[in-house]
Amino acid sequence: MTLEGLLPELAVIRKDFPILERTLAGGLPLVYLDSANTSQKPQVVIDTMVDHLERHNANIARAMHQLGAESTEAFEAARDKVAAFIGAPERDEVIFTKNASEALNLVANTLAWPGDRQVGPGDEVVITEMEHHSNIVPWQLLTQRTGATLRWFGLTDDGQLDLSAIDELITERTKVVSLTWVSNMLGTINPIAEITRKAHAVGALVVVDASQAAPQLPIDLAAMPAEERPDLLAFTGHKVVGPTGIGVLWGSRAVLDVLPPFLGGGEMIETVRMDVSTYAGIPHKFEAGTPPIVEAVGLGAAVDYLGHVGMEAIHRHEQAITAYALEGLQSVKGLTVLGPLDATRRGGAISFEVEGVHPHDIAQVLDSRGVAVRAGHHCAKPAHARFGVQSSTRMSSYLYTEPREIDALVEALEYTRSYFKLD
Amino acid sequence: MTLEGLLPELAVIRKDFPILERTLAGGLPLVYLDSANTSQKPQVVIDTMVDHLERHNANIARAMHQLGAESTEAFEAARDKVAAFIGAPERDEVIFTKNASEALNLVANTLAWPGDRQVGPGDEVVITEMEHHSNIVPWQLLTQRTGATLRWFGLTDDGQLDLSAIDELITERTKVVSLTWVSNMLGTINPIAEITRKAHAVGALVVVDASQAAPQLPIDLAAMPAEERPDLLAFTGHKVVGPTGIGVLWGSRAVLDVLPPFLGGGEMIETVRMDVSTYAGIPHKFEAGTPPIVEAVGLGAAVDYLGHVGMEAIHRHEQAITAYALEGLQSVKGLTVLGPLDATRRGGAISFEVEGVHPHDIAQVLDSRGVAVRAGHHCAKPAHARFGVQSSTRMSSYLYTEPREIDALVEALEYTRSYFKLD
Amino acid sequence: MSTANGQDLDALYQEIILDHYKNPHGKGLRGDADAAGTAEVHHVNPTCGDEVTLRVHLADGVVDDVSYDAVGCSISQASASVLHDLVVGKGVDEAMAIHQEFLTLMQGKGAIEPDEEVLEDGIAFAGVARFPARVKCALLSWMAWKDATARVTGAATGEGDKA
Amino acid sequence: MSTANGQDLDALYQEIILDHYKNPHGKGLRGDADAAGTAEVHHVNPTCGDEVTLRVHLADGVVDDVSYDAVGCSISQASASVLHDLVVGKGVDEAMAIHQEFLTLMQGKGAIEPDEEVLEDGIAFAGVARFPARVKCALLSWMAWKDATARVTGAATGEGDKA
Ligand SMILES: Cc1ncc(COP(=O)(O)O)c(C=O)c1O
Ligand SMILES: Cc1ncc(COP(=O)(O)O)c(C=O)c1O
Repeated sequence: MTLEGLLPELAVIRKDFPILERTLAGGLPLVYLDSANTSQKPQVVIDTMVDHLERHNANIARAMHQLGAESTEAFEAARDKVAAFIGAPERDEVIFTKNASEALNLVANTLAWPGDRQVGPGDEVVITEMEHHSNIVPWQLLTQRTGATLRWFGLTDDGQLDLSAIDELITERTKVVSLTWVSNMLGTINPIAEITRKAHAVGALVVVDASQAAPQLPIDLAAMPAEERPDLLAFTGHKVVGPTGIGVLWGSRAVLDVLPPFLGGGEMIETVRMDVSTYAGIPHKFEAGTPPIVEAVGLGAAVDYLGHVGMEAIHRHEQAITAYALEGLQSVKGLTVLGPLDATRRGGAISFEVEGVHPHDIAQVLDSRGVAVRAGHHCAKPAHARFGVQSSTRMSSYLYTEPREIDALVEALEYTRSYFKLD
Repeated sequence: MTLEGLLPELAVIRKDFPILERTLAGGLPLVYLDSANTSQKPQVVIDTMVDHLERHNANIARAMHQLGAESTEAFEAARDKVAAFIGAPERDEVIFTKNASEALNLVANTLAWPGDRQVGPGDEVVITEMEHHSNIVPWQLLTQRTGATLRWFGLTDDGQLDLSAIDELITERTKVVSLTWVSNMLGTINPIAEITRKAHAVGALVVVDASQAAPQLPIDLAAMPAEERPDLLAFTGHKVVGPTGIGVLWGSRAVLDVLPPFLGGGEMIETVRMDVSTYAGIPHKFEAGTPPIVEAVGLGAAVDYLGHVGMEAIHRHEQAITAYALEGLQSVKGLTVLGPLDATRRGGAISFEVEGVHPHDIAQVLDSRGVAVRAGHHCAKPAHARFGVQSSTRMSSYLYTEPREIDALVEALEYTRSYFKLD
Repeated sequence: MSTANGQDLDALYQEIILDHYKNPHGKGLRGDADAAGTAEVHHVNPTCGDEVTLRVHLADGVVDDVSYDAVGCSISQASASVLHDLVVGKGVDEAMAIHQEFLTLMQGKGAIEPDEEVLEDGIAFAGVARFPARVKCALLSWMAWKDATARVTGAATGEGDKA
Repeated sequence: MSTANGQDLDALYQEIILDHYKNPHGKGLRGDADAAGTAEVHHVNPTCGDEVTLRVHLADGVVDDVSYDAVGCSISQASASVLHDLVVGKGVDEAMAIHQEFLTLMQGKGAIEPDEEVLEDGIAFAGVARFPARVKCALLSWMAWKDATARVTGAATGEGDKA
């Protein structure tokens, strides 16, 4: 079966991902619909990492020998690739972290300390009710620890940000607005540009969690009008077909330059005396210790791979699969989708409930048929609470997903209903 | 040539490390003497990571499907292996970080916030003059930010800690004593047990930087008398034949339980509401976000590998090579070793100066002969300053180092002297 | 092949479990949380969000009542129901022994033969032990019960004795 | 084989460089750091620790003196010496142009043919451009000079113009 918008070479792309050939218990083929949780890795990413480990492994920057030069070059080339992937105005604005969570915490943690952007009593930080825990807890810690106040956008019944109170929320007291570009639970795509413009008008910093956006949407920071460009943007390697252990914080030089250091140690210094130290410029200032070298190299290969397939094409593919999935899912009796129903205005993660069966039990039965989905709160408890549910089942596709996998999901859901003797 | 104490199967062990077969520019064989900077990786570590990426890749804990179960099991098995490697009293006391630097910062950063162990004005933190920058800067940040005072042990002329003033340094005002077990510059092995006993007597926390100890010395925390057992211990994966992107913080449950959270986000929570969250128990409390999964799995394979070779045997090997190297180096005219000269009482990193040639220039000439060493301050500027030098050249061996590589180093040093026309 | 998996699934979802799930025994909070001999705890499974509020009332060394409010999957609901059946009316020591038996079964990775004398309907959970991700579901209310009971008796408990 | 490498090494360590290293021109701090038209900066190569303290004195739009104190490798020492030779006595604009020429050469990865008219002894650094780890050594004093000069002339500088 073919759908309008699918990647033309889908069969070839699937061959790039060795895990997709795996069979599960009972010899069943793998139907991997948990890509919003973590994506699978193409051979080229794995091979690039192996080549680095087997032939070029050395510490970077500090090592002057040939292996050190090769390793440093590979690491810094990865920074160039990532900068290109998100259209960063400057390559030195790309900071490697261990994951998106660390990137977000880096910002929230350093804002507690003296500096031009320090957050203190009376200041406000604004987030939203649809954030991943990794974009909630850091701000709770910051505001609790500094005496600032945490506020948030609520959600409308159809899973959009409720912007009706935006003028009461974003005020001169607002120091930071941090929000997700694409929701990992509801799939909602948020109006980043509009909110950034509002926040910039009051002088607030804007932090965008692009963990779910980077895998699916073409991003071109340099092309954004300055007033609509976030100040900081985070995403994570393992969701963009890269390895674990690596994340990215992009930040404008102006902001990164005034944030105090986060982790102290090797590589982030200019000079160290026992009593006092001075710090290196960005990006090194925020990369203390031996960075995730082979992981950065793997991430470089990953974003190159996505670039070759084309982010526009991947985005279309996701939309096509998502539309097909929304349709298929809604054919299942008792199934309710949480979040927007228009595939052209949402990301590829679709959370749903099936009346009469708990998400765990759904996921378990699906798994027995080889269909891998996620069940639980997807690290978005407040968003679940907002919709009066405690947990949900989530399917999420990616560039390697085929329509027949959605068919397998729908069929397995029907089987689940019969297994639990619903109607 | 054979030396007493060398690993009996050295030739076989070398075959485990694919990079050692590499040739450099001009077809020269690689003589890798930069293992204190980062170690090379055995095939089994690489293969284990590849197998994980190609067959078992999934996010952990949160994923309930078969891949998720496999990935979670592999990740948690790695924790068991690391716990066994250091003899941790409890496996849940092992926390995965991204490197040793993050592990040390985790402690220093959380001690700034309210909690039983909070550091404040009037309190003192004691470090030493031979620390790696990663065990200096975090404590500078902590003391600067909290109004506490940073103090340190000086060094004797032969590169030992100067313990003569220990009673003035470690007092009731001391809240933390943080020091390296083995110096990455001088090679000195510090009397951890004695200092820990002193520090515990005044109720101070003891943090041990085991980044250079873990690769070389057998560690058995559970076997240490409680009063001599550090409270926290950090090391880094890439120096124990594991990958980059992974480090370890071990901490006693009693201490970890009272430290406030470090990074906030997915996996470290118990429950999240918009206004307030509660946190998971250890180890998850300190592992926010998707952890370095494949890196932990690789580290598990790495410590297993070291365990199979045997840490006692590796330690003997290091001592044999170090003794041989100390002898060879001292045969070079104008060469001065910085640090202790007794191989049985030091680690395998040997820093030295050659009169009349700058360390960069030495390293450069060595590199042209295929000999990879490190030149610079090795992230230990204060220790260099203590000995009145600005930088040094450092050779460092590991379990795969052969005596003939030391010969190659010595020969290349002689060549360096002649190249720069010294006498 | 799908039979092989069908069987696996049936090992997990035994009739007894589904029955307890549909008709949980002892569900709902009863009594007064502040009364003497009573303790109430709230436990969460952080990865999936399942929750239980569980109240224990002990009288004269006997488990007088276990009442609970819980949201969660079939396994966690059914195990709360079985817990109620197994411990209410038993002496605290005997109930603790049953708890230990259930814990051992759950941690046995499917290799342990359950003792029907002791565990009664609880033996239906033998299959759960083969699904590591679900063991936590089965143990949620049991851990809550142990915690609450220890609070009444004043015994030490908590994370520390997990290892 | 070792010849091939021997040659590489000779490309880096040209006689001219070793001469400047052994007999650096203009070394030592001169004049008064607080005098009009003078600025002093301290630059460090964070990875290796090489350091330079460099003082610039401009008079009537001309580089009157560049004096410095430096610790570091042969490349960094020789390049400070060559810097001194090339810019002292030149107009600030011309000196900046020379700076740009040297920078371009260093960042050219060995693919750029240096212009002897402009760079004089500086052409000996062409080989350095093929050793990425050493480029920073060669540039240390040049970057310090640019920074100090900008401080006197009040022009913007700093990290921002690295890109
Ligand atoms: C003694 C010591 N401490 C800390 C570190 C920091 O380790 P990492 O760079 O992996 O964080 C190192 C190595 O660079 C070291 O040798
Ligand atoms: C929207 C969103 N933000 C943040 C994260 C955290 O990413 P990581 O776990 O890699 O830190 C995730 C994924 O888990 C996510 O979906």
